[in-house]
Amino acid sequence: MTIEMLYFAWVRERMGRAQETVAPPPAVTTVAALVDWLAARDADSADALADRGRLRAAVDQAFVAMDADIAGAREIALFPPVTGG
Amino acid sequence: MTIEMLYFAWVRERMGRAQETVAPPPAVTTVAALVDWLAARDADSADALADRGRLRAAVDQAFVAMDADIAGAREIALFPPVTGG
Amino acid sequence: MIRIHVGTDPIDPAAELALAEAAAGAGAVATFTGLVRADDGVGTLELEHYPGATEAALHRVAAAAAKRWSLRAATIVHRVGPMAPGTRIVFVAASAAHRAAALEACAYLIDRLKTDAPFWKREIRDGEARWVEARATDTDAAARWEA
Amino acid sequence: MIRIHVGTDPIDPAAELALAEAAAGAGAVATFTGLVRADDGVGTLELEHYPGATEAALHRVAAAAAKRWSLRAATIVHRVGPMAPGTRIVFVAASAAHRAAALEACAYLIDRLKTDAPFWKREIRDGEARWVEARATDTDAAARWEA
Repeated sequence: MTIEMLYFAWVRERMGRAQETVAPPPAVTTVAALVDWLAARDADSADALADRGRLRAAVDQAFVAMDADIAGAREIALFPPVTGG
Repeated sequence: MTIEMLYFAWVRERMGRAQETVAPPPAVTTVAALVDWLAARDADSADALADRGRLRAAVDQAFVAMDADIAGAREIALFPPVTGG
Repeated sequence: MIRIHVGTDPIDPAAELALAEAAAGAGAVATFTGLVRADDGVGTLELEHYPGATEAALHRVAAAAAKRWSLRAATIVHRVGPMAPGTRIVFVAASAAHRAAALEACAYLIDRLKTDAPFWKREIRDGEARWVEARATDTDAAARWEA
Repeated sequence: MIRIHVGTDPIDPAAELALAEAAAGAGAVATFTGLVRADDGVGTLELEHYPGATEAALHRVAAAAAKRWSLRAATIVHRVGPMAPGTRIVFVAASAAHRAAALEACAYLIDRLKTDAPFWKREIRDGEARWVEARATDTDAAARWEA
């Protein structure tokens, strides 16, 4: 399974990239597990994703909770709490 | 004592006049008493002021209740409930 | 900054909004525009008012809102005279540092002006004129702002 | 009529208000405009967003308001990119037959958009950039609209 990852705001800055394609192993079935798997890859990812309490996610452009299932997801975004308006 | 009377909306129409100067006797000390005195003068006034429950008043440009004192008033307006906005 | 205007000239919301936005410290501007509805058969709406008393009443309403919500600007513009369907009757604006104050103050301005200012509406339908009756819901809406 | 626009172009409230007023049956239009405040030392405000997801989220917010308050028009226009103090960031409008619906829906539009749409603000002061923190009061304001 490949997933298009998108990063916004300080997550993007700390990741050092705005997007990437990833292929997590089958054991990674939730957003939280995906974040753990991404963070374990390299120092930038670990730093960008360290503050789990301030991370939010969208699966295929819809906001979801961290325990959301990612089966079949094509696009997953990680970002801080939103501050529009 | 002379008072400048002003009439608005259907009070004005039924009175057949928008303003007039009146000199009520000293016994007329409240807006309600003034309305009674005005209504007793002629048929147009009686008709215009017949529906006491739908009459409102302002003394010197400030909304007042019907039992308000009119001592020293220079300008008194009679009109229906307001419908602006 | 309090701005009150009553006249027969058309209301220009863009100019009024720009004034409210330009007030020092403005971060949030809420506005309300009332229109002559075009869908209920009214051919002409006529607005009568009590010159002098109207402006004084509107000023009291705006000043009370400005104080209660620490507004940077409070605007009330009301048109009088004959108006065709679709015409703007009234425009109010409340400018504040933050949105909650602007939104609440805007609702206050229009609610209070409906009960506190001497305006009277007359509708002309098919050549027949009829004075609009005051509505109890307007009195209720105004009363909810009593402290 | 639902109108959503997200872009780097300046917001034109007069044009947006005219569209909201022109909706069939409109008698009351409430608007909210958010500005980059000029009094707290921010030199530039930058708005980042999630293209596609933003528009979809704003459309959901506007459609929910339109249904709940039987709106004649619901408008959300949000600017993105760098902005100087005094610039309009966001404009929302709710057009209804009567004022209570327009006022409530307008507050709903701005409250919900603050929590439901993927925008992020970065302030630049004295050359230093800082991501704006989300505020609990925004979450509370949005939550009060839950049925």
